[in-house]
Amino acid sequence: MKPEKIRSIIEGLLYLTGEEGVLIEQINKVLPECTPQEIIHSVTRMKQEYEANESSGLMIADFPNGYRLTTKPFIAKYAERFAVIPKAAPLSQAALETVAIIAYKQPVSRIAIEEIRGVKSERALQTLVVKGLIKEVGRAEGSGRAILYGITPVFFDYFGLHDLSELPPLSEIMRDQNEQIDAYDLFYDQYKETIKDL
Amino acid sequence: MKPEKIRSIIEGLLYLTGEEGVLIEQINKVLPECTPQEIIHSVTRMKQEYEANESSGLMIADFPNGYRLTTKPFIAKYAERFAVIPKAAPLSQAALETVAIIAYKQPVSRIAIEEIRGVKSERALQTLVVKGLIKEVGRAEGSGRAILYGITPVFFDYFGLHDLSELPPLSEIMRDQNEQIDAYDLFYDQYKETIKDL
Amino acid sequence: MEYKVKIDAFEGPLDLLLHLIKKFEIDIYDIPVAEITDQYLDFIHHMQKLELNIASEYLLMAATLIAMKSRMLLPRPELSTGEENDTYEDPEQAREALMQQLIDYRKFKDAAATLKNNEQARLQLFAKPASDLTAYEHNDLKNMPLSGRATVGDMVRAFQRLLLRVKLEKPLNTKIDRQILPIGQQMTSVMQKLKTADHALSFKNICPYPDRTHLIVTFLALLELMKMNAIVCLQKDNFDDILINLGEGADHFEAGENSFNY
Repeated sequence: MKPEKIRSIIEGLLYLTGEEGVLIEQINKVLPECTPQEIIHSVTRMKQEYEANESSGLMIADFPNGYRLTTKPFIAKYAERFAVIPKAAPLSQAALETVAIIAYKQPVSRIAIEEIRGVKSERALQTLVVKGLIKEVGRAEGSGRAILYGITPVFFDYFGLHDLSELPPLSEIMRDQNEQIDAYDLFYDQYKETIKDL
Repeated sequence: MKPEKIRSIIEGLLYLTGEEGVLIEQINKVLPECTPQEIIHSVTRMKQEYEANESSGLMIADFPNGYRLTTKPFIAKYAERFAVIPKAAPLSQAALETVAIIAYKQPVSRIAIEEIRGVKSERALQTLVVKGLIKEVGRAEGSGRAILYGITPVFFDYFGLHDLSELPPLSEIMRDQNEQIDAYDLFYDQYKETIKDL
Repeated sequence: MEYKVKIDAFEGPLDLLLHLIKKFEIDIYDIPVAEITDQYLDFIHHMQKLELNIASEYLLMAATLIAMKSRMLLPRPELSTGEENDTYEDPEQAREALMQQLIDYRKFKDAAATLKNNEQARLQLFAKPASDLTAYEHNDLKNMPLSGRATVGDMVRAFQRLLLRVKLEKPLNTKIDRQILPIGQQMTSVMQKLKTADHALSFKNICPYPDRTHLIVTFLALLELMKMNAIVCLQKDNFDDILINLGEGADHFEAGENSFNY
């Protein structure tokens, strides 16, 4: 099959599947005559073409083992003029901290999470479960048989990650003190937003 | 605004509106700085580009006063192959939405389902009936005598439920939604009206 | 000392401690227990004076800090040879533990910041809902494998996506509903279509846009055009498609964009 044809079929599938996206494996079932490598190669090129094409409002976003056709970030502004796009409310700070702990330490119990955060985390866990970002992955041994949590494929999708290796290693964050302080400043700026003269 | 930018924004809108399509007038509201002529000119060029581009699986179809991004006819064959791939979740989004509405709202007519979903649901209903997940449970009163649908024992079997009380309460499903909108959404009241009936 | 930060801004006592450490440029690897305790208590007292509810976690941390501080002021008891004193808690160890806890927490807080950036980027990307491919599916019971079937979770998520989508479309329709119905514009558009086609068109051809407002506006536009003799409507039999063609008055047709607004 000609590369042009392969590309056009993949593009068609990307359009049809929209926000659900399509897995390399599924593309392969539609195009059994291609190897996964050819498919990945074709999508990678298409991705670069979209990106380089100033007059295109589309791009290809990754998720684990698959791809999704989306609008480029700058389109968001115009899409919002078009319709009130439900702004998926970003996760709360509590939920972000909780899911970060789970991503690095899974499988992990609520108690272990609360020990690290120093506060109750039940609500944050509940939100994350409902959003499908985490799930019960087992039970701890011992008398309590506490629920252990792990992240789900939705986690990767939600944060636009391929796999956990794309997260900065925790140890590295440790090593570079200066960087850490910069990151901390980011948080401080957020605090300032809530500042009110008492 | 540069023609490239205009094109990219229109392309983004065409993609987001998918099968529904978008009216020139709607594009014009997003791009008030452009004349309808400029918009039509831009789409016409885009249309020619898509058509001439052998390696693209997409095309732009006209409808009165508007346009629709769709797949080229030859993609149908591959869409068919894609549709029959056993999915991790073998029910389509359309079927899942429909069966969820029936489970929560039964007995319910096709019209009522379509009002909630905002799209035609005949195919999804047909699929669900054939799969045995739903069945006709009666007729509505009144002139139309519309068919009313309800879920079947196969539904419970399929979703591993004993009875309907095991489904998460609607209020819980919507709480997450409401949390997302609360602060942001101007149309919150309307939204509540939409879901109140569910 | 001024307190301009509300306790709500903190995720808990550890977060508050990290804030104080940063604010007073304290070396996290060598925390002066007395100083941090005083600052922490000072903060908590201010919050209490303002009758703000302080979660129990904050008070627990206050108690821990006070205990640590007081123990550091006391001389270390002499251990009698051969006998470990189990009840004695080494304040140095407690300080180490707190330091470790703060460092660990800060790591995850930083990781959360990374995730937040990712989230922000991701929330900027929009995609259309998946196309309904049921038309291509074979409605075959055998096609419904027992393994890997949809879960209640799948159904609930599908339902939530539906609710979001309904919300996405609702305001759009509302916007169209609210605008003044541009019947004049629709009349012009119908005339243009008929002139371009140069033959009779069905109502479906003239208004295939499946939107109720649109149908109504188009219908009203047709009625106006009929009144002006700009078009004629033909129907062969009952329930046949109505065909619309240009009428005698077509050449005199002129409608301002804003006329006939209801």
